[in-house]
Amino acid sequence: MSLLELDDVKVHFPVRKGVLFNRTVGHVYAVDGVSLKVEAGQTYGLVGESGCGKTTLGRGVLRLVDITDGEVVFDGTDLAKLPEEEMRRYRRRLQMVFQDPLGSLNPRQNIESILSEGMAAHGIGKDQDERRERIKEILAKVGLPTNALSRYPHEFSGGQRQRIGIARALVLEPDVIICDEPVSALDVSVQAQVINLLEELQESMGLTYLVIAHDLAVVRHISDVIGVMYLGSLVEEAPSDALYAGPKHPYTKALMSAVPVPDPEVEDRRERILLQGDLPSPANPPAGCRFHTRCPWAQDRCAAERPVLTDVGDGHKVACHFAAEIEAGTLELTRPTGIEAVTETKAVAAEGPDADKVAIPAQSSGDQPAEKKAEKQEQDSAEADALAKADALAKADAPVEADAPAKAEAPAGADEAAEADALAKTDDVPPADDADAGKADADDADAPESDASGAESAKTG
Amino acid sequence: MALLSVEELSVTFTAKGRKDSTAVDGVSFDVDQGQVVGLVGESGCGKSVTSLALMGLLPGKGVKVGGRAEFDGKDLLSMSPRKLRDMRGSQLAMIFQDPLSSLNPVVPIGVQVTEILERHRGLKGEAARKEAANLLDRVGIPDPTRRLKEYPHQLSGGMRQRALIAMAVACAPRLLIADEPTTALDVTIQAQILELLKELVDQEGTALLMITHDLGVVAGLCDQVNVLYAGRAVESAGRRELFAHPTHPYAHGLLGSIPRLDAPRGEPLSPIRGSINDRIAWADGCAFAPRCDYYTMECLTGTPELTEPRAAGHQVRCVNPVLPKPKAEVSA
Amino acid sequence: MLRLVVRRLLQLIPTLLGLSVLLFLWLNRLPGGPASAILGERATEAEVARINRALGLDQPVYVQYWRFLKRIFELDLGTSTQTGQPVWDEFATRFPATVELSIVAILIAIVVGIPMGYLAAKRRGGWLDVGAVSGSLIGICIPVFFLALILKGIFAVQLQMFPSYGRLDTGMDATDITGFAVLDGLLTGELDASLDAMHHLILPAIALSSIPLAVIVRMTRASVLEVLGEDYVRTAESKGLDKRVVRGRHVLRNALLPVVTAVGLLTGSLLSGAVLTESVFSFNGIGNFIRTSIDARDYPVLVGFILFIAMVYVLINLLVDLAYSLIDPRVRVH
Amino acid sequence: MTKKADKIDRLAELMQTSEVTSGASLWREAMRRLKASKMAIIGAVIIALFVLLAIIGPWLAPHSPSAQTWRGEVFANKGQFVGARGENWFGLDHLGRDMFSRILVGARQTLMVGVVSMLIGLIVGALVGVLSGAAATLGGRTGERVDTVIMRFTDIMLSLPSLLLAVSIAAVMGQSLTTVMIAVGVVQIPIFARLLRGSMLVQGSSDYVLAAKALGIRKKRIVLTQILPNSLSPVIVQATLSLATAIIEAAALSYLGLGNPDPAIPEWGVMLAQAERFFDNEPMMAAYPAIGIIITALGFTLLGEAMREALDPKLRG
Repeated sequence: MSLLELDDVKVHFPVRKGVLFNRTVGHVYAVDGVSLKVEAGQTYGLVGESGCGKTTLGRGVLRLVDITDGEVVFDGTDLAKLPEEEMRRYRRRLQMVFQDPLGSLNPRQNIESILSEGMAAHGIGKDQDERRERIKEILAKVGLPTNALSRYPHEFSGGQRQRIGIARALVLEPDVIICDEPVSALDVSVQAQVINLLEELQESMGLTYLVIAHDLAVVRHISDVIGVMYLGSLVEEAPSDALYAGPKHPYTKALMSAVPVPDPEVEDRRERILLQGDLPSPANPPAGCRFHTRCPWAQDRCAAERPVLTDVGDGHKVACHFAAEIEAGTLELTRPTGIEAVTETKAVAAEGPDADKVAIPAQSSGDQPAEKKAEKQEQDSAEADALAKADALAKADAPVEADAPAKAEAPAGADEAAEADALAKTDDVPPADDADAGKADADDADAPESDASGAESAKTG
Repeated sequence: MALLSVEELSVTFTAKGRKDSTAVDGVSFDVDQGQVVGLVGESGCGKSVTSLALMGLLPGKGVKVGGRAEFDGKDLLSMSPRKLRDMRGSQLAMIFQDPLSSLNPVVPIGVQVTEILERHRGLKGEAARKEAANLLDRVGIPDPTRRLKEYPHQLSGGMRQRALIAMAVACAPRLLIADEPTTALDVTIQAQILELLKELVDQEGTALLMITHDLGVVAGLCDQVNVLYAGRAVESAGRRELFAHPTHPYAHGLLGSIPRLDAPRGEPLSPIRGSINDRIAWADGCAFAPRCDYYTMECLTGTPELTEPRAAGHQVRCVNPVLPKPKAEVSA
Repeated sequence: MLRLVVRRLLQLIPTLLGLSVLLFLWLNRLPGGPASAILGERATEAEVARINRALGLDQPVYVQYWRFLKRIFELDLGTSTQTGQPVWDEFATRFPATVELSIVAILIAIVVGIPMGYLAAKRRGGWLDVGAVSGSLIGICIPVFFLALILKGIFAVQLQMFPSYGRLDTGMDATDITGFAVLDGLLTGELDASLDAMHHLILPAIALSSIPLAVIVRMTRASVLEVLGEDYVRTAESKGLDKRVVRGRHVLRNALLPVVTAVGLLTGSLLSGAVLTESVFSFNGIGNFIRTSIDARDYPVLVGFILFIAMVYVLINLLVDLAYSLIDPRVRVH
Repeated sequence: MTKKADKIDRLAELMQTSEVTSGASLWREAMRRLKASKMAIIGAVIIALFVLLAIIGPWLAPHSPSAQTWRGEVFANKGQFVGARGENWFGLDHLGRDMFSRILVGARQTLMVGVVSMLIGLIVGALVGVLSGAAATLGGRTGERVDTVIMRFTDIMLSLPSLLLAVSIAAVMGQSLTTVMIAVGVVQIPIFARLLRGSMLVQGSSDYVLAAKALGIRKKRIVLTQILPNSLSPVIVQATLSLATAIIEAAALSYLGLGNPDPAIPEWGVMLAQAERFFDNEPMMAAYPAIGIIITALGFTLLGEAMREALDPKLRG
């Protein structure tokens, strides 16, 4: 019985539409039936592009998002069915590290109070002094100076803030830590420091990780077993070296072939499998195998019958009807995989907006992780809470690379050059202010709420 | 003669109340006709500001720009704003990082393509629209005539980046500057866009200045690579030479700290200690000294010069470069 | 488009219902109830009882409320104690004057405010910017009626440049079709009447426009500053487009979106401003009528005005939403 | 000293420039920026003078504000008003009272009107805002319904002009400054409510609130220690700005005859209203209180705008 078992977990966000009373008109199938096992002390890597549902799955395990169906069995207990209070107590043993180092720390609390909130909530340590001692220990473990206690999040660099996030999880002595894109918002040189830190902590404290990331190289480096997700479900799972040596699912092959390697020799002879078109909308997933609309080997059967994740030997599982034929090379390509896949412009099936099923057109979302405003349909007038949640998760999914951290990572104390690099925007711009005179309340206080619910991105993390 | 040669470019921001901050502190590099040159570095190294300075897109007030940037014999930095505006879009074009915010949300895609055709190629009305449809078709956007009437929010990120590329290459510019064009995209879409860029550059013979932090992208795309740190070039060499023998401690450390897809699981990473903030001004010495394992007192006596310790054309700005042991056997 | 209209109208119902309940309760809480409002304070007990029975005030509350609602739907807001005419007719005759005044005021605010806001943002930190910002801050702080008094005192009384009261010169006989004096003049060809009406409008409109002008200047400035920092403006510049194109198609078209919403909401607040301005210039619009009703404690008129102003406010919000969805493709319904 | 030691000292000395300040909370950062802004300084100075005047005004007043000492002189020559002169710096009002003393004493009332109205709006508005904000962020499906009901209610209140509210309150409680204060205050309630709720919604959807949930922190504590402290800055700005609008709106209500009829207690708004009738022949009688109101309102507006920029998250660090 492994420490953490997910059995056919589904997370569907209801799309609500209606004039006055909202009735559900459809669903965003963010996570659509995922089963996996994580052994104690092991690192399970969950990889996939934005919109594949990996972040939603991570949050579903911790019930930060309601699970529609399926079981999350942790150390023998199904968390999905636990009442609120009991689940709260269990949270001590399952913790989370977040992607955005600045956004995940309360800007108005100093480090000591951030780290002691968790302990207070679970009654660890008699008084503040005892908690302060524990905090000092943990700060040393994650490589932060003890004078950090009285300082505030905005006074640290991105790497240091991520260490604070890790310390916050460690303080509760958890068994499992879910790392949601732990290093993708950091600079390249700082990424390595945090990766090494996570590995050292795993050895010294016997931690179990579920690492969610879009960067295959990072996931391969840190994980024992890797699961590849596409549009809400697992398409392949295997030990990391085996997966790299012989990917079986067409999507994994395409994904692996698209990752650039910092070595000219490898780059020059790397065979690239280019996919056509964009990711379909999770609110309107294609029938049968989700990947058949873009798969270079797509056959008729793929559009009709959805393949099941089956074990093809020594822990290597794949969800594709023709995995064996493709590996043996006996199956003909039905779509180009070279440059013509990119420049040829016959309407790709995924593009066709078969909008009949649900109000949201198929082509509404793209691969763009930060895509917020999908195509407007009459659905836009609905207060689509589902999409507001989906939108928030999609943002969390964004493969935000090094340059973006210039914004997230520009610590106050740091020299201005980092800030200047993100300078293109005139910085001290006063926000459009309220019409304060008289009662002309310009309602922009309402904007964020209506904005989020108005956003139609059908993307989910 | 190089198409573009940048000498000692420096950009300093002055804001009342805050001390001056130098984003670019003497960057020099050349771009030949049809060549792909990479500007590589982490955030805060000044690579984006460099590209904005070349295009004259830095804000008017509060910015001091020094040095020269000769494009086809004419210095971009001292050129009259009107003449530079005429060159932008026709001779020099640029692609930006975030396709989501780089397109005008309230103007149809078609208009945003035809406006550059009207400005530089004098195409009007139907002719402009037809050419715009061709351009969208060429960059792989399906059903281009329908897309002309659509708005940016109706396209996916990948499609939007292609639309931006279509605009950039609309007037067959001689130099294309791409500032992190694929950073905000997923890896399979990134692969599509990089292939598209490579093909457009090969077909048209356009020079490409590629700005990125991703060494993998550089390894596959660039002929010449310049590594930037804290606003200054610390190493520049041909693609194979740089990746085979990274000589500046920063470049060497960077390559050692990146997880590679083809590296087996066991191999540990050797990170560079500290972070971008732990640095000193170039005037006082090598800005990388606080994070460098090889630094000695000489590193702290003024700005190190660019030398060629390993091979001709492989410039390094370091007093204690990383050379293969023993030092004597320096390969030509 | 229709969906949006229907949706907004349906959402109005709870707001209007809530308001009518509020007003109904308030009307009953008046000292001595509606009876005293009609009979005046000195009515005897018997008379009050008789009136109550006549008005059905002895009925259970919900019956009274239902009748109250029915009367509102029939636009029967009771009769004004001052003029004895039905309240609705009084509003109908006077409302066009206030609308005309408000339109001119908003036009002034837009025509002056938007360019000033744009220039203030473009020449950020320059003397124009500092002038525009401090000017608009002061503009908000000047009480409207005091500004009206000063304008009237200087330009009307001392310099005699403008008339100091009324909508038309007494001698002027203009045929009244729509109630909009300027418009009627144009329609009937009596240009002198139209000009004279305009002449009367200038001073009160300037006074009324002080607050909207201040708000629009600061909002346009903030919005333009924000848009100037956006990536798509940088893309437009990188294409080497003419300054005019960058300014018109890329900067202004985006920057004016929030301003449109603000203009919509500001017109709503003009109605209360009109009460002050019209009374100073004894400009015979709905505002002046409300001022006299307040002095005369003419409650039916006041209740009617609250309902009236709520409907106008809600209507304007609807128009703003529609206008916004027309110009911003992201919210436009296919 | 080994070579290695002095190498490190030299480095430390060179890196001195980028030493990070320690323990500066966001409020202190905002204060630092506020002190540097000219707008804030001018605003603060005006407010300080105004509050000082409100406190010590009555002792400074040369004459009694309500005694009609020069009644005879004014009534003797009908319509002929006494302007500024030696004894009465601001001249006399229509009842022969010393204007300068009335202005000095009136400051206190005007300040009270401003503060009380703002507090009514702030306290009630913030309570409603917190309730619906917390319900919307953490209350789940039922919470969202509660939030929508509250928001519909504030929509109604938004469409009520302070003017008509004052009339109805005056009808019930009679004409007085309290009526004006309540009317102006009540109209501010929906503005504060929507502002705080909107701000809480934004903070509620942030990662650090999600992290608090993941830590197992109870909902009530999340609202109090995580969401609320980060949602206050727009409310503080609005409170400062609404002091200005309260004073101006109170003057308008007094002008419409709803203010304090009792002439004994001078208040700038009432004085301005009463002076309106004599504006044509003695404009200065209205000018003194009006200028007082304008400068005071300007003080609060300047400080409010400066605080908005100082607290703006985009400018932080």
